[in-house]
Amino acid sequence: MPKTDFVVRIGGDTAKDPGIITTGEIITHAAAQSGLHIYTFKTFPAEIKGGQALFQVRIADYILLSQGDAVDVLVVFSREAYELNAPDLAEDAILIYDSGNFQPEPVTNRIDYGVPLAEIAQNQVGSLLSKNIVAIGVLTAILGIPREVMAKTIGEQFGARGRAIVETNLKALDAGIDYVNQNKIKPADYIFQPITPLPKLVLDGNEAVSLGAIVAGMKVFAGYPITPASDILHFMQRELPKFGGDALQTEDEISAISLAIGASFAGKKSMTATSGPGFSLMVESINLAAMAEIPLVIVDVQRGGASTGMPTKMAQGDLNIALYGVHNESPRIVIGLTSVEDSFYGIIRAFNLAEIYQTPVVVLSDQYLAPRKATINEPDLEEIEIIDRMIPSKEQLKNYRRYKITASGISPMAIPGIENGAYIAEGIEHNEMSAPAYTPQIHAEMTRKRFKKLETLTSSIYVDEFVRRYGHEYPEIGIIGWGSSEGVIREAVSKAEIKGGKVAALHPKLLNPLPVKHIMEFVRPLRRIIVPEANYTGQFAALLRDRCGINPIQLNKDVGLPFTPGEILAKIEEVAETL
Amino acid sequence: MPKTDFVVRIGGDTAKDPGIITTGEIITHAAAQSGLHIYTFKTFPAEIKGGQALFQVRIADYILLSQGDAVDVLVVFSREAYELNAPDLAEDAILIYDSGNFQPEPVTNRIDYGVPLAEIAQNQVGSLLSKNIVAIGVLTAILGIPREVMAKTIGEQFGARGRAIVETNLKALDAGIDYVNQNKIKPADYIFQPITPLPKLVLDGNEAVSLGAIVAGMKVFAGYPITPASDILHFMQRELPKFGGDALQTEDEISAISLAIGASFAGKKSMTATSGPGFSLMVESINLAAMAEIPLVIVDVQRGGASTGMPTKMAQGDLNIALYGVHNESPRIVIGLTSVEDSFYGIIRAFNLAEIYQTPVVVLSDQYLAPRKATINEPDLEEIEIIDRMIPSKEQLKNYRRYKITASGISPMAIPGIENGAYIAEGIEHNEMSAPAYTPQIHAEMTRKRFKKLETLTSSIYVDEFVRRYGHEYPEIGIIGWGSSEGVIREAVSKAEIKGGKVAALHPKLLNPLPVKHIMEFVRPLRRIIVPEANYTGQFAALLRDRCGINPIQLNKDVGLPFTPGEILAKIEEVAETL
Amino acid sequence: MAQRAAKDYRGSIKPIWCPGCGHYGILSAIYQGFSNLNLNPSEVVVVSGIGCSGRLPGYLRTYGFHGVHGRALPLATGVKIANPKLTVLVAGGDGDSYSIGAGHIPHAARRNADLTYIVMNNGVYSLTKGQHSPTSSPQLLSKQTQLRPLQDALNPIAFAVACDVSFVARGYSHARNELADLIIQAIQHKGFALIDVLSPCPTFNRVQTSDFYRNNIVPIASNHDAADKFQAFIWANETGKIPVGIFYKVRKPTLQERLEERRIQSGREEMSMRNLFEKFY
Amino acid sequence: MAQRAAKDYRGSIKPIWCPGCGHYGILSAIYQGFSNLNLNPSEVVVVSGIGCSGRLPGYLRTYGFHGVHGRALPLATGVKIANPKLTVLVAGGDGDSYSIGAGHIPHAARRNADLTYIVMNNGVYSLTKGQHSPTSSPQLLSKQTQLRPLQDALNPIAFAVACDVSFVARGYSHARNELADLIIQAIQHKGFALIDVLSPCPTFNRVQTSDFYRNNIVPIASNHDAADKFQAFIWANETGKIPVGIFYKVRKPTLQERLEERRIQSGREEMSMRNLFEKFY
Ligand SMILES: Cc1ncc(C[n+]2csc(CCOP(=O)(O)OP(=O)(O)O)c2C)c(N)n1
Ligand SMILES: Cc1ncc(C[n+]2csc(CCOP(=O)(O)OP(=O)(O)O)c2C)c(N)n1
Ligand code: SF4
Ligand code: SF4
Ligand SMILES: [Mg+2]
Ligand SMILES: [Mg+2]
Repeated sequence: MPKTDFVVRIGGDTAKDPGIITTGEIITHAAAQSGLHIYTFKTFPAEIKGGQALFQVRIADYILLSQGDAVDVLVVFSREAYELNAPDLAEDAILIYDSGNFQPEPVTNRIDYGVPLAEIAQNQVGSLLSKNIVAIGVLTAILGIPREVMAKTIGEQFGARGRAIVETNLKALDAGIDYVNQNKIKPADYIFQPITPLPKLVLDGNEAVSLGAIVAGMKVFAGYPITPASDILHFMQRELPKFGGDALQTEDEISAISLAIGASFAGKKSMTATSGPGFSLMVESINLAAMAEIPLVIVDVQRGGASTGMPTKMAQGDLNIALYGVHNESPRIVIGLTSVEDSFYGIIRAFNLAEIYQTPVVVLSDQYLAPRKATINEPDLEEIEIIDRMIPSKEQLKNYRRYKITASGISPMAIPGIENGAYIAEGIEHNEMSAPAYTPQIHAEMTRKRFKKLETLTSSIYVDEFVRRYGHEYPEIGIIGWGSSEGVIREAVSKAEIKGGKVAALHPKLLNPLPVKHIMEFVRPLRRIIVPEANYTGQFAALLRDRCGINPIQLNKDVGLPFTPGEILAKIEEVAETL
Repeated sequence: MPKTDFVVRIGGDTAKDPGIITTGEIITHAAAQSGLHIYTFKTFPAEIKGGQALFQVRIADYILLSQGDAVDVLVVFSREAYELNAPDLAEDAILIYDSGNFQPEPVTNRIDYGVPLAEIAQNQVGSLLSKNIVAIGVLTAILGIPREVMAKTIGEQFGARGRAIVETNLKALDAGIDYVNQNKIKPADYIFQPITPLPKLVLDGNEAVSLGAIVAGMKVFAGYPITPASDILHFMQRELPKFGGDALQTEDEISAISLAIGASFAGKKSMTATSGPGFSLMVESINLAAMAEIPLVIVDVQRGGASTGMPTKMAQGDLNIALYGVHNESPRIVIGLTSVEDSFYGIIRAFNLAEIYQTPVVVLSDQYLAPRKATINEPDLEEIEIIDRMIPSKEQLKNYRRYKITASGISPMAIPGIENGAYIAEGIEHNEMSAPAYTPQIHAEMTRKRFKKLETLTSSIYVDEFVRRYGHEYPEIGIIGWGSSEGVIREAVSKAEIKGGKVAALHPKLLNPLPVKHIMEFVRPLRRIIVPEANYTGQFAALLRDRCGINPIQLNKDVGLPFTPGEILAKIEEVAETL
Repeated sequence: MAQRAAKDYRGSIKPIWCPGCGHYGILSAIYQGFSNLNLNPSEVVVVSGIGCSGRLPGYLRTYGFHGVHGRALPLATGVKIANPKLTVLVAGGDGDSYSIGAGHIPHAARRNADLTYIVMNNGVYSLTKGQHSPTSSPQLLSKQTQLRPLQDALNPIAFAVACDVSFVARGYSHARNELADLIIQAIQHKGFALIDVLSPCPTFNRVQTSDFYRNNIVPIASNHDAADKFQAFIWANETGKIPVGIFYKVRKPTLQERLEERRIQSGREEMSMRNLFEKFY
Repeated sequence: MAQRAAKDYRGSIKPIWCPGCGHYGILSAIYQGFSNLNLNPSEVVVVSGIGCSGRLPGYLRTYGFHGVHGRALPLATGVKIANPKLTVLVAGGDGDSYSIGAGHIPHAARRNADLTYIVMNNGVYSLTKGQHSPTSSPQLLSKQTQLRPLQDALNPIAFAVACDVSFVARGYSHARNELADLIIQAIQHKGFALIDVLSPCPTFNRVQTSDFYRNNIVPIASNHDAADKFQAFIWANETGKIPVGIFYKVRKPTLQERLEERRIQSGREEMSMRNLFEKFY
């Protein structure tokens, strides 16, 4: 039976084989436009030019949860790329290689298609650079992709660069297709069958965050370039002005967050986005926002390694600083995004919480989630709830107290321009009238007021939205994950269930305040708890030990790459042995 | 029986009653020079001028562990100060007040001495400003302090400002003494009996840190002013050049820590000191030092409140950021200073660990410890171990690898100037030769190497030095504290023991890596564990839950003031009831 | 609306500055300037950092933001972007503005947001009790160390001119009317205006005192052409007497104008969320 | 020791810069300058921040420090303080130096540590793939947004002169010999030297290209008096052709000299720990 779920990967050196990423994107878009579901994964070299990169796309006719475990179709242009990627091949995989360049050792159970890609590009298309598109042609033929679909995608991809470029690339496409037909290469056992397309968006994580922020009503964005968060800045610079908003590249991250805080104080929903090094520079000002009670959203697209580390690699390493990167103590909400779709809805929730609780919300994405593309259904804007901060009523303005102590911890917030609302947003300890005050009593009351907001959130209706549970109804083994590994865990859990395992997963998307009640309910029947994290020490496991008093089995992977479903499954099976 | 342990406090408005702090210091020095032990406590207003301040000194003929619970002798110049401080008076306390200014309501069991302090100063001394010294005269007579002792101290205090000033103040002293004698005021029941003075130093916490750093061999200090850490900067500017070192005030905290890192890289032991807001700005660079493996000491003198908060108030609020204020993960040693004496020895240990493990060491002091004075025995310099970093041998330089992977995680560190040692200190992930490298394998190995250093420390002989245990041999209730509350806890424990309680205390001074083994041994026999902390959420309790799997009873005080022994004792007794 | 008096801008908190502090003069000049422009206090925001200077917003009846040390300028930029109708005044100390905050000045100049930045320059770190600041006199013995500055002083006017700040002036806190006048002009100026205000700190600065300033301050020559950058730079480097007045003034597009242009170029009108979604089909 | 050749400074790692990158020229000029001065590689430290530029130290056989973004200058100051015998070269990108790091320049100038700061100015953020930098041409369409800069460009030479950086020069990466000569003079200069080096980025900057520079660079007039700050400022603001050479050069006490003086004043000789303890008796 032909497979309807398979992984295609293109690997190579970005200097010697330019266009690796473009090639991958073209295939992705062709699939998405055919109504199929996609799940991409890329790695970049840290260098501007040169170094090994890969682009991989999993294609299927159902919703995909992970990048998959092994590669079904690999396209490589050089021996180096071949050697680097061969270990990831599935059994019965197809290898397409540039036979004009090297000859791999034959391997049983692998189907090798040597195609003189560069030669065809040079001689038949007249442009060596188009060897990628020749490879796409080969794939088109082998996978049975309708030529029109691919031709349309190529047209869109290169359209902006002029007719001549499009023509050349179509020629390359056809050269690849012809080669397969002429050489009677047998088509692959995979199905790329266009299905009736629903209106679907093809987005990567950063795009989903950006769209969500605009839907949430964000009007000011300030940021400083940093991999892998920069694309949010670029998106905002291009698109936000169209919605009457403003996006600025500032001189550094401290300026970026300060600007966002100032704008929010003055009444506009604001956001900044960065990665670890920039986040480090922001912690002082996040603390200010919490103390002065200013709504604010900070996106941290986590990357690998401490310090400058590994900018183009993946990690879930910033949970600690998101939770605890504050001198002394102030309330901060932390959300972990779990998928491309969740990036869209999660950022909207982040803005809503920032507005309701008038406090900073840190949103954790990562280098695995941010650049990968997935299809999502077009959001129904009518269905999305957008919440704005509470401003004081006429009555409240009569004797206005900005930092009034209330049962919920939330006090109505005046906006400059409102008559009789004038107050000082204050980072020094202060009384209800925002005057500096240090007496033991005032500090105690004000600290309680600020933290009360987190309690109010914990007991609110919003928490349920943030917890997802999957798998067996009466599990013995439970997995608690956070952030971008949701799909991978979910896939592993269903595989385990198919094999008869009593396994379930809980995925809290709210990391502070932690939904302790939900977690305690989930773990009650469990005999074993596994916590997979892409970091070295196990930051989430530590949080669970502290807050929930449970002692999970840690599964840590800290090599710059995401988990695969197989790795999680293997751990489940290993743990099941000990039951 | 006359008491040999009592607390004197002077309280007033720093604008209207200038010299509150000086007055306290004079009494403190007179006591110290008489060979007595002292323990001071001050609070400052946040304002430059004006606002209520107090200076308190506990005096005894044995070593003191805390500021005491209640005030035995109170000196006040105004009703406002009287009302603010009266609640803290002990039973049978002595109140000295300016009877020319106000008249307190009489209270049973309190001995009230009204003295027209301002009037005497104005009329007999000819200087209203000297009313404090008149009060000192009154105290001198009532407490039976030999006049020569006080006269000498006054001479030293004002000597720099000229003979005339000294004379005026001596006249004020005598006017106060005379008043007591003439009015036949009965002397207090306290003994201020000079004892044979050992060579003792009178230091505050910041001075102890500064002296310790110089003894440890620090040669470069860089800092930026911030309350309550600035005095370390001032000390270094004055004294460090005398030891061939250099101290600089930089443009900000980021520059300060960068400068210290650069200097340490180039071979000089270096340090910076700051408080919470400045520490926040430093976290990015602390991470760099850990990644590039540069020895570095960072002192954080904690203060109250989040954000700018309460600069002149006390808190133990920066444990979280000290432990977790890092994007991604890198090893960091954290030490909590516990007393003035420990500030001296603790900072030396910090330098030793920084040098051995080539990683940043964060040293936590606080606004309670930093400005308070205590007597310590003169350190025996011969006895103090000073450790320097490991530099590569000739042999190792033949094929030098700066980041060589070793069993301990420690690799010999070349210093610029050493032939054949040239390498790049690198904040990007790198291989043994310090070349940038991102492969999964190298990152995994290098992360393990860096964290290995903490394991090496945990199993080293150094850990024992960092753990102190007090109290009952077979306790039922145990207290685990950290930082500057050591003395207070210890005093409470001995009071509880006297009353027959089975109580003991453990005080780990090493907070990362946490001495888990010692803690587990300590808690094994316990029926209840109490963790007192001067913060709101209980940061140390959270650490213990995470690392040791214990769930202590939290005792949190977050009002800008330190614990008193009585508060700890009350909690012990409350908990004992539940046994 | 009737003309508002200076006292209508006075807040309810009594300043805790020391007697004789120059910062009082700046505060009064601000009251006076606001009154003269008859600004609605509800439409004014005063943003500050940390220092004795940082307390300024608390003493006004307008909106305010007392932020962290050194970041008043980017905070204020955010306020202005969010609501261009507000009058936004920024107050910094010499440490706050020229030491930890120095890196924000060139970029504030490059953006040219319509802000009035008042640097309350007392040549010393006062709130932290007497350390040297970038504008300390080479003669100033710091309170705690009795040492002279290790580093040369920064020339803030020359610095601002070189950064092309579009309005650069120096005032003196005890010359209240002249200062109020500068503040009015700075607020009326379209773009980023920086006024360095000499403000004696009698508590910690015994060199840059009011006595000293009384004898050394001179108005900038009346024929000085503030549009001429080179002349401005020469005046800024004057080493004899200390000139006060407007050194430099040019009209450049404000940040608001730049952002507005971007919005127009981007074709705001037709945009809907659906249009944007369609790009991702 | 025999004269060292340029290649004796070449490290073992092959640069990963793009073909045609201006940064290669800077690297060669450094090799050449070091060779000319016959510096011992073990006594040289090259400190950098993050950017394509930040990779520079890795390509030398000297000691180096590849720190975090924007902090090369204070890091290098620490190195120099710790060991004044070392030759310390600092390398930054235009983003690293003039954007996130801009606040350190005035203070480095005030300290005047004996450092040579080479700003590898390509008018763009290259490592992060093409955003505008403070020195981007107003014509530069950013790679990702196809927009022109929102903010005006900073003039780094005028900025440095106003900060009183004691040696201010501009070089061009493809004029290797002249650049090597500037580097030699900067190293020989006692104090803080800043060389802004125009370094084309063919990958992300299609405006400030080598073609553009070839036609627009002129040497600074040979009769220019580099001791004259006003002249320097005028040259710095030249808007026609782009002058290269030394704009400004003055001799001020170096940080080392200042610190040494403090040590002497403090009476280092007699000090022992016991003496210090006695102060606390
Ligand atoms: C990040 C940070 N670093 C240091 C401080 C401490 N601090 C408070 S005010 C101040 C400087 C005050 O000097 P200046 O800006 O000149 O204002 P002034 O008090 O003289 O008006 C400093 C260093 C702080 N609050 N935050
Ligand atoms: C704190 C921090 N913010 C942002 C970044 C991301 N980043 C790396 S290099 C760079 C700018 C590079 O531009 P430039 O300094 O001009 O150097 P070039 O690459 O052009 O040589 C940025 C913003 C970072 N590494 N650290
Ligand atoms: S210390 Fe100086 S600046 Fe601060 S309030 Fe007093 S006089 Fe003013
Ligand atoms: S991107 Fe530009 S600066 Fe970076 S290496 Fe390539 S050409 Fe050079
Ligand atoms: Mg000042
Ligand atoms: Mg650049």
